[in-house]
Amino acid sequence: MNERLFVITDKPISLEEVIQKVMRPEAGAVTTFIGTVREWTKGKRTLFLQYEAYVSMAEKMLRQIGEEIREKWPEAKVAITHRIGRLDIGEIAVVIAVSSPHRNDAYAANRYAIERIKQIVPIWKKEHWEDGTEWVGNQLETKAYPTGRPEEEDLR
Amino acid sequence: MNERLFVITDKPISLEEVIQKVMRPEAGAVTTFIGTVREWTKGKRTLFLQYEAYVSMAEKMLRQIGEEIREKWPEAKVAITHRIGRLDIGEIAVVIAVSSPHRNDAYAANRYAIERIKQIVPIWKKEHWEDGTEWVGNQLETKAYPTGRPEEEDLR
Amino acid sequence: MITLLFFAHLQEAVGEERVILPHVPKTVKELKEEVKQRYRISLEQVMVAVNEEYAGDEQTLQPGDIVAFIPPVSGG
Amino acid sequence: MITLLFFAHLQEAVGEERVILPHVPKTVKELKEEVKQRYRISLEQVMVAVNEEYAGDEQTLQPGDIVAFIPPVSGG
Repeated sequence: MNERLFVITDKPISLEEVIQKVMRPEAGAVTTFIGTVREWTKGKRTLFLQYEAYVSMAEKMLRQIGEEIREKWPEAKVAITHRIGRLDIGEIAVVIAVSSPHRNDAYAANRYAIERIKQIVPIWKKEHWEDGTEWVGNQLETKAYPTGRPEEEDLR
Repeated sequence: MNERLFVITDKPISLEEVIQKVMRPEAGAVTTFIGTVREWTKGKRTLFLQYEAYVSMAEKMLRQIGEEIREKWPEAKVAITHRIGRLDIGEIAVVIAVSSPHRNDAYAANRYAIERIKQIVPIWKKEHWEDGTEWVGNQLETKAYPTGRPEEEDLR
Repeated sequence: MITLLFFAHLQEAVGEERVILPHVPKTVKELKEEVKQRYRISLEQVMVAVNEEYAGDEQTLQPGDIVAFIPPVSGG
Repeated sequence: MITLLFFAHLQEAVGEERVILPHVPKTVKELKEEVKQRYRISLEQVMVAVNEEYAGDEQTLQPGDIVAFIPPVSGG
């Protein structure tokens, strides 16, 4: 396998391509999560988004999430692609694909991946509203990290 | 909307097409479940599968699942396509796509859909092994339905 | 008259996909007894749908009903 | 010498994406104090990564380290 399972890209994401990376004859269950740019958030209208990443570290953190998943669900295979740059409404920001012989694992590992992305992967989103811009803060809001870093345990 | 959200088909399934049915500007989270034909099950090799359905009732039950989901997760939108006929290894048997403003709902509703399909939708799978064929029985194995029908509560 | 539908392994056991029954048994339960004896098949684990709705043993049958015998499903 | 990287709103506040610091503060904590004072920014909720690994306040710094200031992430 020399295809890259964990990718940060500034190009549009091909869903099919991400899914193909995890398809295997022994895995009958594939789950995907597709994060798209939402136009309306609590009645406020987004015009477009800009994503920025610390690319090398972000890919490293995605690989780490892959290793965490391998430990928890040894039979699951995961691929993640996250896009950066300017994204318009409806465009795909992230695709997570997980294959597994067991559908339980495919759902659980997929869910785990998105939660971990939102904790540890250095990617930032800037909202462009009709009346200004804003870097989106910690989605966990008041979450504090006493150790200075997010722990895997924070997820449980 | 005159597109059909709940479909039994004897043609190959287009994943993109099912996903497009649920994409909406207010829904930033889309989950999919893709069930494919698995070659190996507990060391035994499948050559191909044949799916048969009570088509009119199967589509009706899929619509019922859609209604159950609407009650439980009012903001979620779901589309399901299930294929019947002969399917070769790696081909897609079922696609469930759910969009929602909230990823929790998108995962939960998707999971609910596949579990309900395996309970109430009249579709049957015949395995073609190297050494014979077999109609696959109740995947819940010893599950009995005292009322003669599966209850929604059985899922919880 | 009612119509019976058989699927999957039941269809193979009965040898028919669709059977017309000239009379109308009172209940699903009565019909099941008749089908078991006529075709010498077990209906354990088999669900019944009347006009595309799952039905319990006590449901009464009407002329024109379409009754499907539904072995454990295995879609997905 | 160490290299500092700033992202998102911190990058806008500092006005630089990358800053070379000629000296090497002993710990992450010392470096954070220096950065807070120099750029008059808050580092509350900000994580630090040294050479692409998240690091606690007590981690010691070495010449050549690349230290990234990571505001709350919002990918996904």
